[in-house]
Amino acid sequence: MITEPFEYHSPTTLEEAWQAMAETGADGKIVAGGHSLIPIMKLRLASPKYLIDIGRIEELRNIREEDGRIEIGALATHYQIEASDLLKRLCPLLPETASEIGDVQVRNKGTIGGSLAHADPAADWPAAILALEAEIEARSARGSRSIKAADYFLDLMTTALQPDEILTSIRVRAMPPHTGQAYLKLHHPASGYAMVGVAACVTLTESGAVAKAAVGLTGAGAKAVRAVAVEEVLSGKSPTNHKLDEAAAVAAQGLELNSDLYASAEYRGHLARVYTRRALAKAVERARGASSLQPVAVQG
Amino acid sequence: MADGKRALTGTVERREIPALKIRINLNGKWRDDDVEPRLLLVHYLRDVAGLTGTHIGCESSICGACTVLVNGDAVKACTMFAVQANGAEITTVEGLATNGKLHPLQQGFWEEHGLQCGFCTPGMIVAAHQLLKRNPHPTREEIRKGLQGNLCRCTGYQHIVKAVEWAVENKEQ
Amino acid sequence: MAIAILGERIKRKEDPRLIQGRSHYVDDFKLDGMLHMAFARSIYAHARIKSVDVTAAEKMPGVMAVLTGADLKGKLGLVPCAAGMEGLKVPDHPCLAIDEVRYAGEPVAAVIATDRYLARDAAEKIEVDYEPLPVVVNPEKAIEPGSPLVHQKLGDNLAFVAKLEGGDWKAIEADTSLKVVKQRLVNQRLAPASMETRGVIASYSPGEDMLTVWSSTQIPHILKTQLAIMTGLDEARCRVIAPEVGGAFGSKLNVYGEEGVACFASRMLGKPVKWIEGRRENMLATIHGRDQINNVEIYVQPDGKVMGLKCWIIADLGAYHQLLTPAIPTLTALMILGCYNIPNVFVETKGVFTNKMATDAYRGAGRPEATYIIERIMDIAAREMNMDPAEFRMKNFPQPKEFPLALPTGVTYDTANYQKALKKLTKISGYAKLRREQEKLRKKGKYLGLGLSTYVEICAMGPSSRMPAGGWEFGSVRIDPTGKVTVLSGTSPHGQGEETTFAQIVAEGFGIPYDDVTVFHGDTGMVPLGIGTFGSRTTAVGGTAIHNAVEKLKKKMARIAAPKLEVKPGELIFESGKIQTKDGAKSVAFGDIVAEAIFAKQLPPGIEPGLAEQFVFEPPNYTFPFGAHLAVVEIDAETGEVKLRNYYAVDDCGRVLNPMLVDGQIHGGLAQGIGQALWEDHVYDENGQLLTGTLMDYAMPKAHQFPWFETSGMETRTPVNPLGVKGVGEAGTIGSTPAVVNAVVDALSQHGVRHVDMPLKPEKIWRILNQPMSA
Amino acid sequence: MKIEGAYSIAAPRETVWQYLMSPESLAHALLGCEKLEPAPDGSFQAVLKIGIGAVKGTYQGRIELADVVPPVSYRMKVEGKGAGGFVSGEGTLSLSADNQGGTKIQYSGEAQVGGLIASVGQRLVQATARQVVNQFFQAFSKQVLSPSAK
Repeated sequence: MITEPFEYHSPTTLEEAWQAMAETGADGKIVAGGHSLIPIMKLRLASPKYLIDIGRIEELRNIREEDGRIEIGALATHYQIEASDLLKRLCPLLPETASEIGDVQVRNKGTIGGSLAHADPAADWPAAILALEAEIEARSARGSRSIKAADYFLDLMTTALQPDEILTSIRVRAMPPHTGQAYLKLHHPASGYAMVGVAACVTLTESGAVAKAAVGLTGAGAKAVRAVAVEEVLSGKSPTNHKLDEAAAVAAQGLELNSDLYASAEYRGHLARVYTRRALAKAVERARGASSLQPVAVQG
Repeated sequence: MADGKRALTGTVERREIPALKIRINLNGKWRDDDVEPRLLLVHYLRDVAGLTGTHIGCESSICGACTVLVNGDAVKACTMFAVQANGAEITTVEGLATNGKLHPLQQGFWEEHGLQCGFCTPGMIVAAHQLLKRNPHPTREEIRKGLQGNLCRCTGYQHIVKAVEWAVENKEQ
Repeated sequence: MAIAILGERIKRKEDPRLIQGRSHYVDDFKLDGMLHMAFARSIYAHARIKSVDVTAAEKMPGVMAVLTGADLKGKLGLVPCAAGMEGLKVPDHPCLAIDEVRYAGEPVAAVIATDRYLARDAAEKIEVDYEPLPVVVNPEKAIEPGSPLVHQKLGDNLAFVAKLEGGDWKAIEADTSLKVVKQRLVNQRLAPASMETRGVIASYSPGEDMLTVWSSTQIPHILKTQLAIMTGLDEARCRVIAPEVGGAFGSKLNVYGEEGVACFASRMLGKPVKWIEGRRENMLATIHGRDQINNVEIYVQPDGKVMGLKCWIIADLGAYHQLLTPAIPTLTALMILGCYNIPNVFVETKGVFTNKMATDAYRGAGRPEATYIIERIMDIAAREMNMDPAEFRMKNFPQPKEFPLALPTGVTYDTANYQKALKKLTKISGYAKLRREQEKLRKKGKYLGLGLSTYVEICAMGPSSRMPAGGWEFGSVRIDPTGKVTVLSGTSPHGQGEETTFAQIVAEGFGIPYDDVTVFHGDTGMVPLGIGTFGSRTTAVGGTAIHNAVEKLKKKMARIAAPKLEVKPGELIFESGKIQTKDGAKSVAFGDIVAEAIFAKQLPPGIEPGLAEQFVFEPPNYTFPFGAHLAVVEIDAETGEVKLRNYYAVDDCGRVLNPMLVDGQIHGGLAQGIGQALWEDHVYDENGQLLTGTLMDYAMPKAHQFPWFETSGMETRTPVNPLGVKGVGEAGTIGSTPAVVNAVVDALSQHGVRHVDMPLKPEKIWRILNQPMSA
Repeated sequence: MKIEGAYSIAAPRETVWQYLMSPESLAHALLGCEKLEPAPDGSFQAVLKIGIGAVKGTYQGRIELADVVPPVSYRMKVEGKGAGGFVSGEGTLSLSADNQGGTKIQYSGEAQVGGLIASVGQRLVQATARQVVNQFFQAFSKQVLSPSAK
């Protein structure tokens, strides 16, 4: 499998990248880690005439925190996130999600920005990004803008990014006190993609009721979605087993579910419910175990 | 509306693409080459640099036969262009032995019969190398997870796990 | 230095080059002026080729030639099929399709260019105009009247019908006390998916008129003969080299059209031509395994003794015959009785053409299907008889003293002790304790399943009278003037480790250090004769040839040594680098006799100088390794996910020459057999499009999916060869598939589940668990 | 692969039918349609650029209408091929009045995907088909309802 010929650009600043994008227009394509794009190029299902490799724009590689706001550069690799002590402390959902992506080699090279820009319907990040209510920073020569996770995923491999924009970073808030997070998925036995993946963030009140629940669902349909109905059932309620069941029951509500060789739409709907239930339960358990000073650590 | 400039076959007309200069530190030695941008790193290693120990198994970044270390990180060389590795330090299976002495992992694979046809072995050893760098004392479970990106059709993996354990126990040898 | 080498855990001779990446697989060779070949393949499962337009491809940079079926017609022979049986229909199988394509992935045109990228670019430019034709994918539908025909000329899609019958069916059918237990079983299509895909370099030198071919093959000698026939060259002008081969599992026990095209192109262009298969091509157009539908029924006495078995096999052969395609399902019939002394048998096998890639030998080749059939139906019957599956099996095993045992299928099992294997298994696994645990968990609503499988397989292929093209094997042993030994084998191992095992045989025989022995194989220019590596035959048949050549040499050396020591040759033994009397009182150094024989200064009269002997071993029978496996599974009732929790295996492959290598073979086999049960499935849609074209979709097992295999052995030697070796290459694959399925069905049995077809995907299990409980 | 569904447009059936029968209108609604021209045999020749995220391909094809019953229904046969393989399908489109005084377009058909796309993209094929159809109807209805129309 060999790609079609292309011209290669390797900007070291965003400005250079924008310029290359402007010059190449629709014939150009940005590549970061390459783990979404290069396989498709090798199949010749994508054959950009110009490849703009943003992998050398060092400023996009950092993970940093300021006043409880965490910024993850688009070029941060899945492994970088998986191994980040900062994130394990402040937003453990991200390392936990990262650890479920592909395999070690893929995590070493693949980037969060690349994955989100590609928006594969079975990718893991979208679930976490939605559950964390992250903001996606898109920058172009025109300026920068922040896109809410909920507004970002439009359709199958289609995002709110404009053709001249580069996804530069993802911003999330540090996990508030009494919060638990969890990401669970059923792996496709070959590709490792999520047949269904569920990210849950649950914040409890002092009395143990659900102050806020946020659930992101990937793999089920053409794009990742926020399971709003699930969240509504839980909001303000005590997360009893019964309540979690009730909430999970509506996980697949209103979704147009995918169906493929490995899982029918009906089964995916079922998985969405089961995994939502399990992710919620795990998040609640962690929230209960977490004190305000010491957010829960991710379990292996 | 029709854009007359486009080829209709879905493929781009072949154009003359200038070769690019790349400089790569391969197993400790710098080398300079002119490469076509689309040249995959694995083909660069095998066909240009003549290091055929790195193999091509699946071409879809699943099997890991092409695993090499790029700046110390295990990556699948079939899913990376050589130009992307410009300036990088690359270690292939050929670069693991030092002064003719096998790396403990290589020795472990030999001692514990961690290979049969040997085709997946270089990638498997490089992936195991990465694993032990990050986790010097992995459990069996962790070894298996650490090698999730490497397929072997011959061994059933058990002797590979033992090979990695051998390397852990005999690191200093 | 008196080391007993045979039976020892000895590190492999093959490994130093492999672990350092210094070995050479086909793609690692670079020849001067080498060209690269790429194929354009059919995107339809069945279509008429209206035209192939290669003009754009020919104009592409670097392109030296573009070939189509029309260019080869009459100039390059057809892809051969060696399997014959009465009434077998053998359709023409051109190397490149002519007029019609019959499966998705069939090669239509080849581009030869100066580099592999340019070859691919040009292949993409080949325009084929197809007229789609009706497709048949389902083999049961293919033999219904009115089905679309894969080969119009043949009149129907039935390639053959073979019947095998033994015993007295009238008595059985009249016996109303017998309980008839029936089941329909599907053995799904699999991809062999060796890690190295296929590959070939054909290099024709016009001056010498010599064709040298490097091919990733299991059968260099057969390939040489067939390529000579296909190209029309004298066989003496052809040499085939199987360099390092990165796994094969039967898929390279073949002669492929691409190999023929590479030879043709090299002859046409006078340059070496390399073709390396891509993984997608490998999934599409390298032979597939299994793919049978089996309707089985057994007749059981009230006491649990099974009196008869009937089975109707529909084998999906795909669109064309590859080398052994039609022969594979006949092995299923041959081994369908498994380890049970069932006196009456009837098997009807129908080989059916469909618009899919050919099936052929894949690890086990016909026997995994047989074992699956008998082990599933035995389990189902045990449940219906309210007997524990272990007890039910015991009831039907023949006694060890009954061996050699002639079965109504026409085969004679050499030696076995099935009872001992099963007892050992139940002991090491704590079977009784596991059953108690199962009971406890059931009460808590948890699903734990135990699955047994006791298998026997047919190995050491095999007597020439029963083989398509010879079942003997060649070995030669030469002692060089330095006293070191060079061994040549006609087998072609590719991971099994026979460079090591053969060296062990020779070192043990001569009583010399293992390091003094070097083994070569896989080069027809070096090894004069050979059949190849498949059917767990390499050590049992090929090793015996070497062993016997060693014995010939020892006789000769003893004749030279005896007069010196003033003893009779028969009194001498070879040990610790010496040729000596049994009590060690008189001895002469091995090297001294070597020098004597080779420099021939004072050889006794009548003895030829030199120490080189060869032996062609013709096995008198197959061998029949056996074993007992137990799988323990847990099922997540909510999602249907199956977790293989434990796996225990007791395997008896006859005498063990190197336990480490035997373990390795068992482990690998287990992984493949478990893979079939749980994950692997090579799926075509109803239009004949392959849906699992990459390893992103085809689920090859990974390291984290397995528990620790608890394996242990037994050694029941065979009298079929002097080594007592039976063969182990396929055992794990054969035993494990039914064990896992039996375990899952066992777990679900409380739900009234009788059978689930493979692979046991979570959705299937979930659906079953969500059906209302049957009574 | 079965493709079926329904789409409602707040416009009278005759209007919708008119648009559905107009090559220009269809070409506009088909995202990436670069050409849609009537051929002498009554069919249409089409060139369609399909782009789903990074995956882009150009398809050349043929669209044929049969059993045309104005303004009620027609059968449509589509064949297309491109670098990634081929797509072919056949289905029926039928129009009926919906409850809100608009028109309901019901479609139902079988599509076949072959070659590369089938063997590497099966997990995405259904979602892709759905997206192409949805995009078509969205664009189509926008066009029917746009003030400049008619």
